[in-house]
Amino acid sequence: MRIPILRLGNILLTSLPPDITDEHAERLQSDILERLDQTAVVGVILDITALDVVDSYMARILAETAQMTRLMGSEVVITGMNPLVAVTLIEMGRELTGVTTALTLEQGVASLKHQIAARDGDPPEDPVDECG
Amino acid sequence: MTEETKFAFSIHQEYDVYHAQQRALDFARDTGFRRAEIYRLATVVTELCNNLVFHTQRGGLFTMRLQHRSGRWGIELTVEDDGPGILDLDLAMSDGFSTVHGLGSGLPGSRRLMDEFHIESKPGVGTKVIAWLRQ
Amino acid sequence: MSAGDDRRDVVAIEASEDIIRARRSGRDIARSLDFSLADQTRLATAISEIARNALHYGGGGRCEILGHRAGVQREITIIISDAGPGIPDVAQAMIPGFSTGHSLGMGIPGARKLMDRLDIESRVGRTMVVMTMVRRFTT
Amino acid sequence: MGSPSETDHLHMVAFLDRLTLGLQHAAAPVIEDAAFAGLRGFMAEIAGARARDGFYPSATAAFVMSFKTAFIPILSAEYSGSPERCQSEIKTLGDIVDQLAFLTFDAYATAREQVITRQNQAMLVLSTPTLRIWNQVVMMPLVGIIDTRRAQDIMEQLLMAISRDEAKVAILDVTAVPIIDTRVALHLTKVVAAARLLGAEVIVTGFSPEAAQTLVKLDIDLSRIRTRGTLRAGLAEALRFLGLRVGAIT
Repeated sequence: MRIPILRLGNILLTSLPPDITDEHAERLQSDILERLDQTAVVGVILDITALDVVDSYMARILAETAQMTRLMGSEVVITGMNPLVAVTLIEMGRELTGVTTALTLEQGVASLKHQIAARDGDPPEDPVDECG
Repeated sequence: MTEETKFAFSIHQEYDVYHAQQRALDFARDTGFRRAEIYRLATVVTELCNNLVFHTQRGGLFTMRLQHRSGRWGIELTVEDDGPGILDLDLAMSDGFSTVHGLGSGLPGSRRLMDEFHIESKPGVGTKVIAWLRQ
Repeated sequence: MSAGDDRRDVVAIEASEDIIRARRSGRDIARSLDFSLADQTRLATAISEIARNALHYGGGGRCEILGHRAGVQREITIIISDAGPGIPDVAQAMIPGFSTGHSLGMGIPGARKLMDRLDIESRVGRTMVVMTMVRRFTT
Repeated sequence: MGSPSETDHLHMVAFLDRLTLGLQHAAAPVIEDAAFAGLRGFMAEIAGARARDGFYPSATAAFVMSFKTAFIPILSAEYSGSPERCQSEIKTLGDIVDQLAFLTFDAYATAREQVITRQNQAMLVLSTPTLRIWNQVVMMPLVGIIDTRRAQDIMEQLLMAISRDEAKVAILDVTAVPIIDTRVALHLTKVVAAARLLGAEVIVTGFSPEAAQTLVKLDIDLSRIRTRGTLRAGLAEALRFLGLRVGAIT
């Protein structure tokens, strides 16, 4: 099974399936980097709505993917984290530092556009940034 | 005011800490302390009693009383346990040190909040803190 | 207590799919004992952490899940064992930040924070991690 | 203590019935004797009821001990001809009442503990409401003590609310938290970090001047937490964060 990566304008979008195995997660990581290399996208959205468990291994994969993507010149937003998954990560002492998160896909796309605009020097569409 | 007014609480679980905190707030208020000092005192009580709950197996004893020291009235707090003791007292009293993860700097912070602060600890025997805040 | 009040399941940990099977089983048993959604998530995550250790560092093992109901008290015990090289310093393994490999770091301390109790018994050829979560229900 | 109420009176009559029954059938005047089972059960029940009604243990003890004073004149009159017999009868009954007092105290403590457990649970459920105060803004007023259990509850409730209302800002008001010590501060920083994982910002409001002073002296670093003095300032900050502004209608 290969997890599909969709393209939406200049954004890549992928949704992690429930009960994703370690191998599939690592495969997805390589696939995303490969697609970044082939296409001229500027941002990636990793949607984790379907995950009801995120352990430290998965948290690490997510954080690494974000770092790697950034190294390749794109921005990443993780969307749809289950609130109880967030509670559990914090209780375990995991914070996903350096990763941008958003609650919904819609907010994720907005956040990504905003990040890219800010990075490229364009004035942001919303006067929100001072708090970011 | 008399030096006879004295409270003692045994502290084992979190609930006991909040009970002590409430009684300290009431005691300081009834004794005529000002708002800022009442808050200080109750905070130190909470910090020290939390140590009993989270750093000892069997908890310990907390007492407070009115006390006259060098011509002034104040409240004296005593917290003692027969827990593991503190190996390196100087280290424990230095800022930023904590045996648990987190923000913890309970002991040095408590020392700053009180007018007098005395701690003694013997590994394997226990720890005793005596602190005093003047009115 | 009648036997009907107890639940038990054993999952062999031989591939990464088994980690998912083990945590799903843990969640099912927790749900059947009325543990909250948050506790189900904590339990499933803790199982995931320790089962992965058994797979990656112990060369595989087994995960036993025991659910017990006694009056108002509900208890889940997880026993994860493997026949690997063992953890050299179990006390150190409990401390956050300690790591014997690339991803072991958060495993044990993380799981310990999510559960009420976590005990390790380890020597060469056998490591056993026992974790429990206890809740009381009054309604 | 005032005059005995009607309930007290009924209790006393029932008590005397069971005591007489026990004394008639018991092999020895010890409370463990099977003949006193009725009396023991009755006293445990009364003690439990009084605990639930909020009586102090001293009042309950006084209720039991009052029987002792009531016996003495009666027995003295009864055995006026034989002071020795009188003494021994008084002692026997006195012992029984003493044993009952212990038993009653145990029952009282048990019942009281149950009451406290129930109250704590009720408090947990009641004390963490989340309110949706604006589009994408939720608020949670924290009232009372924050122990480990409640901190866990607060985090769960707030994150569920953020998720449910798709909130981008959460306001935590700590005005009614009596003391913010290092543990409470640690709990707050965890809530903030967890909310960030959902893409939401937390604004903590309601630090009193005393709390601010004490926190700084304790060297607690809250620089990663966005704080505002009042709930009003917190709401203004939340709206600014969302790019909104409240203005006069022209």
